[in-house]
Amino acid sequence: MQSRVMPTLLGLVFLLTGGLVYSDTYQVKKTWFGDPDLQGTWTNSTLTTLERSASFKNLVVSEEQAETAALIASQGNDAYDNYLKQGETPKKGQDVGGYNTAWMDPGTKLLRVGNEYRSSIIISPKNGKLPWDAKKRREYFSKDLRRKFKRTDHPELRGVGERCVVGFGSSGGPPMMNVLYNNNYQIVQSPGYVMIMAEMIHDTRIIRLEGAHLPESMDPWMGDSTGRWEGDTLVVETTNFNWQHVHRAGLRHYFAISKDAKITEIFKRTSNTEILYRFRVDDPNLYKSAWVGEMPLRAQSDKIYEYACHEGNYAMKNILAGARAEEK
Amino acid sequence: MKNTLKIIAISFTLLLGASTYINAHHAFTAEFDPNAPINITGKVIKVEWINPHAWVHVEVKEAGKTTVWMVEGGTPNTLIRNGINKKTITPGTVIVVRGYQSKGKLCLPRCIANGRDVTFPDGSKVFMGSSGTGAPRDGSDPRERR
Amino acid sequence: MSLIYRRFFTILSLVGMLNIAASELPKGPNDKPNLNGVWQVLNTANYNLEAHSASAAMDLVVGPIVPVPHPSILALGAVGAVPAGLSVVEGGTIPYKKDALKKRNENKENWLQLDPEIKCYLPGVPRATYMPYPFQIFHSEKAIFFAYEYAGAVRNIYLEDPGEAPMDSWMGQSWGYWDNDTFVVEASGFNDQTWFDRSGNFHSDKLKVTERFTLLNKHTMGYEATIQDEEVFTKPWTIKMTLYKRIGQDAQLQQFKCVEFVEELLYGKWRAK
Amino acid sequence: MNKSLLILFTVIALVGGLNAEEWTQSKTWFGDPDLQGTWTNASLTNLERPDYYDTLIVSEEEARTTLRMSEEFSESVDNPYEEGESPQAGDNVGGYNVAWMDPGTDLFKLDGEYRSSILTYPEDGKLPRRYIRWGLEAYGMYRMFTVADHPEERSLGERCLVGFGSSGGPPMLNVLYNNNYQIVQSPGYVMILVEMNHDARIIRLESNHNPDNMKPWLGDSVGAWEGNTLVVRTKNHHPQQKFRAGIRHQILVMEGAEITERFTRTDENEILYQFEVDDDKAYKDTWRGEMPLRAADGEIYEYACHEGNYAMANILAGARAEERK
Repeated sequence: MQSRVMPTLLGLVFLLTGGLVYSDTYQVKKTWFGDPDLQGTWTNSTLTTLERSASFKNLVVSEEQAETAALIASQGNDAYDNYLKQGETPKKGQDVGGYNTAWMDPGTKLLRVGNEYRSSIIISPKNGKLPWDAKKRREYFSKDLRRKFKRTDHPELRGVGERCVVGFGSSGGPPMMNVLYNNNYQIVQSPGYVMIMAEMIHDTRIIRLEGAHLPESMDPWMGDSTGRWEGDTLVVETTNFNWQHVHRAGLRHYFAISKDAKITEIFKRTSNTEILYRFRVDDPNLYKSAWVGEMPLRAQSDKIYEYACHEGNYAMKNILAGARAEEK
Repeated sequence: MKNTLKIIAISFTLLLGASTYINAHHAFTAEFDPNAPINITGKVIKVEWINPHAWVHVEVKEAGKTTVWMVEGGTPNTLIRNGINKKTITPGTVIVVRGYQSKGKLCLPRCIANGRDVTFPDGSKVFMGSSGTGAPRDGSDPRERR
Repeated sequence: MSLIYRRFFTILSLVGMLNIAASELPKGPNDKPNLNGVWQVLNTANYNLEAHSASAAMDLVVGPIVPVPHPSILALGAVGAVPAGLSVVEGGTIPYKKDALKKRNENKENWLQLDPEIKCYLPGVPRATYMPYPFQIFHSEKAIFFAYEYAGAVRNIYLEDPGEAPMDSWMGQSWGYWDNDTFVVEASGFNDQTWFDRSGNFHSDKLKVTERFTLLNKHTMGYEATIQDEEVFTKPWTIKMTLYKRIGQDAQLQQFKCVEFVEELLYGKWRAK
Repeated sequence: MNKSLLILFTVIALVGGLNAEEWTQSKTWFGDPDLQGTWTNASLTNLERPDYYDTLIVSEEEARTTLRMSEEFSESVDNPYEEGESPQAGDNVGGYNVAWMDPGTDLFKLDGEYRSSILTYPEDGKLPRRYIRWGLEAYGMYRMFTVADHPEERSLGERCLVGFGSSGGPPMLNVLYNNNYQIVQSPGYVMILVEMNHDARIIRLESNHNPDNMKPWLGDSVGAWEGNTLVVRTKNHHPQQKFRAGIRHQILVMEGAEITERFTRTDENEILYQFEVDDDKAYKDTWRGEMPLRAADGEIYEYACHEGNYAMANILAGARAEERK
């Protein structure tokens, strides 16, 4: 395995050179005030998951493998969608399940970086797996106040998505991860700022260019991001994470970001319709080494719609009231 | 009907005008009990030079028991204009207070009374301010113009 | 460009952008910058002079997991919550003496009982400047007078040093002079009853405050206040912020005499049953 | 003694008189007539004419009767007890020594003549009360000084909302003490600070009134210059500020009253303050008055009333204590 802490300088070089896969002919356009233009509406929906699933051995997969994966996925959706025959009622004791797949938009194909199909978002460590440090992880989580409660005892014990505080599964990031639906982002830039709005939950990351970090006593839900331009590449550094946003659970991935983590992201426009998004997570509280992931943000013509989550969050009350009812 | 209201109004204005003892900021009659007169002598421990009324805290030792009285005066602003400031009354000076105790005789934290007449033991006024004619100076009398 | 050279440029542009040459500032009496107008800050200094995250309420009690709002203000919900804010204190934190810091933290714990603002008491200095209400400056050659919307507080800035204040007071005694184009105010004679914000930051009656009002352009003014109190702080410390001028229909001070709004709170228990 | 006093007065009158012609109105830095400074309206002349006078203008001789009465009053208030005597049960609790008071030392003079009342119209120096309205309001007024059930029923002075009596006005009248005002002007504004309860009347020049549903304490004042005279019109009076009572005047100002005040500087140390009250609901006729504002030596000191208002708590607690008896 690599040395425990990859020196950040090397890490940064690694982050930047990765782009060689792309042809250099694309000329990045500039905004009205001269910054490289990343603006537009983007999506990161894809079948590829954060960690490599057992069915793939290495990072780059052939086209056929990609097609079979897409086929399996669509068949899976159909099966899920029609698990009941016409007129049949669900049996007791089974997993209650979710809802029809029409509600979902997890993506139809594996992601492609350049012309390579990828089996995982993680590109380092090489095995495409999160480099957990089991001992450190147990120790860090043991200090979490919430461990000694049942998950239905208090509202603060539900996931951040269920509480409608931020999108589940780190949809808004950092790092920004594909989830089951609403994988949509809008980027708008103005002098000194890059703003990334994640549809879920209308969370705007306002990245201050050449800015200084907030004092330690301030810990916004999505951390505090400052950015700078390295040529045409935007490098964003985020610290000051909120201790309640440690678990980043999606249906197809789970990872954790401790409050002392440092995350470096880069955004590199590779064509009119694509941005290469790469991130590096340095979090010695939980992981043996830094880990790096990479995925494209693809242009999409669709609009971002309002995702007012808290205003209609009946689920939270039902969950807690249900638990109380069961205790009686 | 008309003249009854008239009588009420006239009698009311007379009543108000006549009762010269209504202190302007608030009616002392509402706060202090006419049946609880006091005549105490004690050491000043603190003076709260605050509006709307200054409060002189006096420690009174009687028959082995010490009680602290809060004695209500008037607005310190008039005294400032007569040269009095927060150092004028030093803690420890002995004064005589004659007045009435407050209606709520709780004495929590301190017994409360109005300083109807506050003098030094020799009878001279603690709070001087009058310009010799018994009426305090206010710059309106040309003869006083400094 | 070398770092120093680059920094030189940013300062120049900063000064240039913000503070048009003194000669172009609107002129008041004796050719000094015209401070007249209705002014207000746009920051969260009144919540807490130091940096603070947003939080559920000013008065928090222990909750099962995270602190929750005090029962008596819970019903306010998000209206009672506190917005986040950067520190306005130069150097970040206030240099308290050890036991004074303990008292400040106790103040913060008992905000509901102790903050004079809750009882609509006069705000004192410099808090009056950054209350969430505007104030109007009357700048004439004979006096410079501040009228605050909050609780009808006022400050008459004497134009000569009147010497020591005869009595301690809530708004203190102030006198001011011009240091080139900055109006400097020396304030003292305070009692020890006011707070600097809603987070328990306090002072003794030895407090001395030196304020600096510098007109930057037609619509903004730089405000600085250096606070000195040997009894409570290890050294003098300074806060800095910007005052924004209200224009058009907003530039009219309204009345907020909050005494009548707290009669129920202060005297309710003595109502006739 | 009498003769020398007479000469002294004539000299002052002359000087005062001469002074009036020569004095030219000074201007502020932006060109408005300059009314700035610290002023006082302390004087023994009350709003209404006392019964022992029948003319507005009284001789120096007659003026001295008021002076003597005031001295006797001060003497008795200041020395209620003999040497060593203690207060008797059942007496009126009274107030406090005279040093705390500053009602003024003489009737005021205008154009060198003593005045027996601030009121100039109606000629009899009495308020043209509509007794029906006053009768209706009398009960509310009476409760203010006798009942202590709720803070909102006490007088405004006791509640520390505005200065007692009509110290802050309009119209601004002299009360028992702290009769001090400071005027500061800036382009478009005249600000009058009333010492009691540090109320700043911000008069907007050449502006129109706020909407009628906004009824601030001390009313909504707009002003304009007529030559060197500042004319201030005030309406939209606060509904709870109807009754304004001090020892020396009791007036009613209904919400709809229209009050006009005129400030004319007559010399370096004096402003002629005139007012006219149109309040058909409470008075049969308009009433007008005038009095001098004289330059006061000394500054305005803070009158932080609410912050030290132990009295309100004592009054209410006292009443509760008595109910338990």
